[in-house]
Amino acid sequence: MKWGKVLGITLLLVAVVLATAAASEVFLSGRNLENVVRRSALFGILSIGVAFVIATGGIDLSIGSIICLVGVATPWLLVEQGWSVPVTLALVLGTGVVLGLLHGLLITRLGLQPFVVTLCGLLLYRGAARGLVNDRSQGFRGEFDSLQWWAQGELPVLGFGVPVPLLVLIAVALLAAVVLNRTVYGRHLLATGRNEEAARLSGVPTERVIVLAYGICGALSGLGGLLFVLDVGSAQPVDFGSFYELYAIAAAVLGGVSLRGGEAGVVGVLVGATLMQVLRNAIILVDAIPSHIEFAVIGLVILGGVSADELVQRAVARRGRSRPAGS
Amino acid sequence: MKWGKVLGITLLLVAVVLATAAASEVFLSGRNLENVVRRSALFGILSIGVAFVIATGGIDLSIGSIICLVGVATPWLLVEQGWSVPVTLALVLGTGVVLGLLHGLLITRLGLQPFVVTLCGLLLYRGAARGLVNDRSQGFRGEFDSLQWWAQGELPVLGFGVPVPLLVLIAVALLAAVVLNRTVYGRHLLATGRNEEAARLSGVPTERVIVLAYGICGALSGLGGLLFVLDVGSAQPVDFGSFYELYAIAAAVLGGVSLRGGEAGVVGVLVGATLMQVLRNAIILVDAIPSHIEFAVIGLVILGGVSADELVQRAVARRGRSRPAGS
Amino acid sequence: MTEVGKGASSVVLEGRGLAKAFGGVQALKGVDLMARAGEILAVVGENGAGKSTLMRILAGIHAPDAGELRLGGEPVRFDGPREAMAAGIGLIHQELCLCDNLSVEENILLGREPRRGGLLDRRAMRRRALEVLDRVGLQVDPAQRLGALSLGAQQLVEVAKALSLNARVLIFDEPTSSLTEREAQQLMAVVRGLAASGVAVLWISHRLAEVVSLADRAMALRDGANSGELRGAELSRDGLVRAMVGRELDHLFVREPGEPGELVLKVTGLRTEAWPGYSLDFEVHAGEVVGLAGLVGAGRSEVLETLAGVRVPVAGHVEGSAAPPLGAGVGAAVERGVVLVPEDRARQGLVTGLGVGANLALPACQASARGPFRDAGQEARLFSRSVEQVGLRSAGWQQDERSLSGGNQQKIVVGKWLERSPRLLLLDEPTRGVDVGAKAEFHQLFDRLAQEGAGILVASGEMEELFALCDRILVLAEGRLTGTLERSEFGEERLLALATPA
Amino acid sequence: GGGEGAPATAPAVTRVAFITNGVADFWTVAEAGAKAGAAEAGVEVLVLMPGRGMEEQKSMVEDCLTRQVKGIAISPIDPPNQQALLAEAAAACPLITHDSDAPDSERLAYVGMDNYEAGWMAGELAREALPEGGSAAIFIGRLEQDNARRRRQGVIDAFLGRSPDATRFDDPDAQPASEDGRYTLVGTYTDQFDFARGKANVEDALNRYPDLGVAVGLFGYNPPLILEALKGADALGRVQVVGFDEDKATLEGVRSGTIVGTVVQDPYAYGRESVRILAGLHAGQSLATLGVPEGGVLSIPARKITASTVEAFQAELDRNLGR
Ligand SMILES: Nc1ncnc2c1ncn2[C@@H]1O[C@H](COP(=O)(O)OP(=O)(O)OP(=O)(O)O)[C@@H](O)[C@H]1O
Ligand SMILES: Nc1ncnc2c1ncn2[C@@H]1O[C@H](COP(=O)(O)OP(=O)(O)OP(=O)(O)O)[C@@H](O)[C@H]1O
Ligand SMILES: [Mg+2]
Ligand SMILES: [Mg+2]
Repeated sequence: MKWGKVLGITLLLVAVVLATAAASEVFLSGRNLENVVRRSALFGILSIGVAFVIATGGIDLSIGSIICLVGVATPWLLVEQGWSVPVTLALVLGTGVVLGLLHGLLITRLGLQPFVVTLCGLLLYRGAARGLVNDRSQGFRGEFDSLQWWAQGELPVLGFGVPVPLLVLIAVALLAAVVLNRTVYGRHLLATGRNEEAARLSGVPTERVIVLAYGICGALSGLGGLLFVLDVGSAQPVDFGSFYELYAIAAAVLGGVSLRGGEAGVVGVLVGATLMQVLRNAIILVDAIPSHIEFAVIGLVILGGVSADELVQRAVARRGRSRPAGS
Repeated sequence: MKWGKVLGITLLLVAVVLATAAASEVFLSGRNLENVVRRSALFGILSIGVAFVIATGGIDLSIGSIICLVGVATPWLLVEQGWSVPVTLALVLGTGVVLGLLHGLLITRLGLQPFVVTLCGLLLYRGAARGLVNDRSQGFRGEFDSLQWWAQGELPVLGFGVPVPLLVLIAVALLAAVVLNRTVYGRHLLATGRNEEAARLSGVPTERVIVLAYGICGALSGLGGLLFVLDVGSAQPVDFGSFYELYAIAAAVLGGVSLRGGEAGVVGVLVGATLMQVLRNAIILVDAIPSHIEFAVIGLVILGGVSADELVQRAVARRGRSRPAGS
Repeated sequence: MTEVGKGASSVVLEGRGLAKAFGGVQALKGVDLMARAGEILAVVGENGAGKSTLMRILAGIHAPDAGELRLGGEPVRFDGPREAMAAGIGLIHQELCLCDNLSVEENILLGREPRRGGLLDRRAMRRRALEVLDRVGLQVDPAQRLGALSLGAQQLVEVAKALSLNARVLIFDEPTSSLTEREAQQLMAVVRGLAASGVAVLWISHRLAEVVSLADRAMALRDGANSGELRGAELSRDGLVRAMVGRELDHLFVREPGEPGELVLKVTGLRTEAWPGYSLDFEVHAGEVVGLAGLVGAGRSEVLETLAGVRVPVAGHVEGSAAPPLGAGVGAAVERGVVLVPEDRARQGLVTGLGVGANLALPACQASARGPFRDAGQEARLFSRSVEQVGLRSAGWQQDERSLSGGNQQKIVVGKWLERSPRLLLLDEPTRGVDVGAKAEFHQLFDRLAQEGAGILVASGEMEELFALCDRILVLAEGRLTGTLERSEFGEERLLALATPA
Repeated sequence: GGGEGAPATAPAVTRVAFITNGVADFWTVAEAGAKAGAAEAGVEVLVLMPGRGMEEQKSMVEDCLTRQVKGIAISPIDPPNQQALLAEAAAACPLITHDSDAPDSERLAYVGMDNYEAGWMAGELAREALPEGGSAAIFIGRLEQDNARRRRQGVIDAFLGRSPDATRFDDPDAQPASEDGRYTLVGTYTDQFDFARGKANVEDALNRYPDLGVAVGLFGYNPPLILEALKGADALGRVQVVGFDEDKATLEGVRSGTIVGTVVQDPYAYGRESVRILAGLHAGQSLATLGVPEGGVLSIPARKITASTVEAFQAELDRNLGR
């Protein structure tokens, strides 16, 4: 984790926030901040998950489809099939974990490439979700409010009403930070990401490390999918969660996680995820920006962010060390 | 290019074709074959383009958005702006090339990662296209038939009516094959993709090689986008070409192009692209398969294909030499 | 290249006051160098002295911060390796610099492909490839994928590649570090021929015997500065060491074998993946150092990596106090006290960029963990431990190990295992690319470990090293165990005779 | 933001929101209507089109409430499952629906038409096109949305000569036929807004059923794609086409006779009426005075456009869009 990067992206976030606040006085209103925080929290969970995979030098394109599968299956099981809440939750969350582990196994045991495996996942799970419910959108029909509280509710913390998803995120983030920085697994993860063979020859169980990373990503994708559908209230199998993997990856990259592997940090990732949501919010709140160029704006910001960062890095450290190719 | 892979995928294609022909008598009808061939040709052009980028060890996620930009701009310029055909074509095709080269420059000069750069492209160009035409779909209004001939027309070759796009593809494919196998650039491309530093130290202008590869991909994306919109007749900026990059990449991978770089071959890529289109066609023609699980089917086939290939490779060559990680 | 032939004393390449810094590191501080046509100039120095950096400047890879280069008397500035090559300067790199996905001939002519009508001229390619391959005496099909060749064979391809430049100046940066005597001799013969034909040769090596026998003249570097030039009689091992290290170095360490202890490992019927045709039987006892000799590709690494759990054997049985469960992975082997110091330091030994401390702690952090949590202080502790135990020289446990010299990097690779108190050490080329001083330190370290009761199985291409260290030497030829030499029988001819495939 | 407009929420102006269920030409026409309505009523309108489904529509509603708009007109994507969201909006400001209704919500009014009836009209056109009977294929973007399903069902019921029943639903993969067996539906093909896919669907359906009688395109972009496919298969004229909405190419087809007719809604009126009502409600007028009948359904009936009426319609359209 390069703290330089984190600092840079944080400054960018601050700048965007100030600009938006200047352009729209409602931006800083409690209700709006609450909305932005809730959305950031949901995407933040995904980004943390994918950060683990990226740290192994891999990638996970299937996140959006896992979200779709979970998001569709949850209301379908609860409403149409009338399953009980605990069983349903256990099943959908379990699905996320299992699919993630499956990716890991295909990648390590069969030696397939992460991009390929998870690309197939992207296609497979969405197809499965569509087949499962026959392309019909699934929703909670206003029942299950107590369940939706997990995504829509608030808890009073020192007088403020804090969105529950934020609390979930905080829990996830703390856990992730501890795993990355304080545990043996975290160290093994970074070592494997940097040089798998050397790590293996040092006795690191690299295969298990990688499988677990994908498992974590799958688990958080599942959790994210659950919270998303609880928040939105229903899911259409055709487009629910589509492209979310790209948002998650972009947030992680913005947050300073290198796709080359061997690096990961929670703070930057969270800042990155927040930045993307603030941008989307700003585009709607500020009249000057036509909302249909949202993509263009986000693309520009990411590109600008990483380019600026790269240029700064160089200016700072003018060391001739030529990056080893391919690494 | 591993001919083993090509053989495997070809067998898979044959199998699918036979199965479909058995399940639907219209599949082999001239008209249907013509359609399948035309669609395969369009996607084949994209896949060849991305194969060059993948050979450098990179990736291009922006293909679909370049298609969108070109596909929207072409009718917009011709119909709404009343530009002349040659100028329009020059501009849109030029755009593809320039954007591709731009990606290459950002990757080589700034040292940004292909995934990030082209992800931004994916967001940017779609946003740009939407902004350009204000989300209104653009079409040829039945004029410009002579232009659409390039995508819809046929040429009599030995009595058969051959779709023009197929002829375009053949031209592109032959060119690509020559470049890859018979030119110095081809050698340099494969060398750079496998071991950039070694290539650079051998005096290969690796940066130029990479930039050029992205330029080629951009050019073919532009050409593809043009043909797609000529074929379809109109384009809606929100969805036009979205996810096509994944189809193109999948086809290339199916065709035996390794995402690790340093490998590329035209034949396999074409077979891969054809396989995907045959599958989509089969799903519509065969009652047994509900059309909304199309994604699932394609995902399964790709996964099955690469897994089987991997297993065969191992069974065949039981050589111990463990591939150095990361290479 | 017509003027190459003339007067063997004419200065071809000359460097004056060359300096180069990498960030904080001042790799070169004003070095002078002079290469004459037809002369073999050896460049010696400790790890990190700046040899490779100097050569990379001559070859146009680095631009010097200060100083000037003169080629045939004319001042030159190279903008990239391409220009240097065009000017007739070839460099054979310390690490292999080839593309294993291309054919041998494509590698040889990479960047300088012959063309006809814009396209590759494959016939010309084949012709020129065969010609240079023949000169280095490598019989392989030029169309074969490079990846299919062994390390040694690839090294020769690298040389052939440099020859194909028809260079006036040829630079060899530790070309023999991955070769055994046999291939090294072969290569040196080639080099002598080149010199005779008027090429100016620069030769870097840590194998001083080799330097003495090959070089006409030697220049020494110390801490990035010239530290002496030797010719004729001065060109002795001691002379070189003095110039490099700046002080006398106690003579080449020779081990005093003690009484072998309990049986650590007994291998019976071991068949490796690479050479399943032959089965191996041998023993290693506590306190013993057993050598593995053989030509390149003989299967030494294969054996060591199989015992270390990296590879799965075709067949085989092991017993003894440290018998590793075969094919059960590195972790299982380490549990039994069997550890491997791999052949390729950069790729297999170090997790680059993780930092010195983290690399040292990597094998141990699991064992010393409290539940899932790492022992936070461990990295610093192990670092200071290695500083005293293996004489590691580094700024601190957080330093990036990439900025260390080859010798110190190797000390990390060895030092990281000590925490696991290994019963059987498998050493694959443990002193490859390590300078004389460090090499002696390593030999003493291995001796101490043996005396403390560890069994050691060491593969080395350097007979000198094996003779100095081992109680016994197992000789492999194409995977077959062709014989075992006891200390009394040690001798170059004997060993080579056994190592040469029938 | 809503594109053009004054700097963020100058307190003076009343701002209302017009939220669509997606991005399409249909909605850009509605946008024009909304802006016109705003100009007439002296308010400002914020037109928002969610490109990524429910999640985005939800955040758009939230952001509108944040901006304290004085009224929201929305086309809910999935009404039964958006009750909470609609309730939240209704609590904060006057809420009306357009294009697709949410009867069980707190919405004060619904501006639009019954998609079942509109579909029925298309079905009638298809049936008239095949006096001797024959087969029909339906091409549509998606089937999740309630309005899409009702529209399709209307087509089927009218084409097969059934009695009207909006609650019926034939399975997407079903191939129902009329009692007398003269009329059959061979299939419903969805394309998820992938134009290339939409065209491919038509081509494949033609190969599958060479004697296909009529192709019905139910989303605005489907009829033009059908024409392209027919052109490629030189089946223009052999296969009848029934369209929906007023894409330029569709009207051109009606004019030239390659399309027997198209059913047009009046998105322009949706936008204009919605804004008018919201502005009026904010000004304290009652629904009745605003011309909304009991039950709050302001019906803007769909119309059949055929060769005879296309010119007049074109003129009206150009007027509305200020062309
Ligand atoms: N690319 C680089 N970036 C930073 N420091 C470097 C780089 N290359 C070399 N150095 C440093 O420069 C010094 C000289 O390195 P160099 O490789 O020239 O030594 P050497 O004499 O070749 O050592 P060895 O015998 O181990 O090859 C060392 O301290 C090394 O750490
Ligand atoms: N001529 C060859 N052709 C192909 N592969 C070879 C050849 N020689 C050796 N190998 C490969 O090298 C391995 C055996 O060489 P290994 O590295 O174990 O021998 P070594 O004695 O350690 O020599 P080296 O100095 O190369 O390490 C096997 O994996 C084998 O596949
Ligand atoms: Mg060196
Ligand atoms: Mg070896």
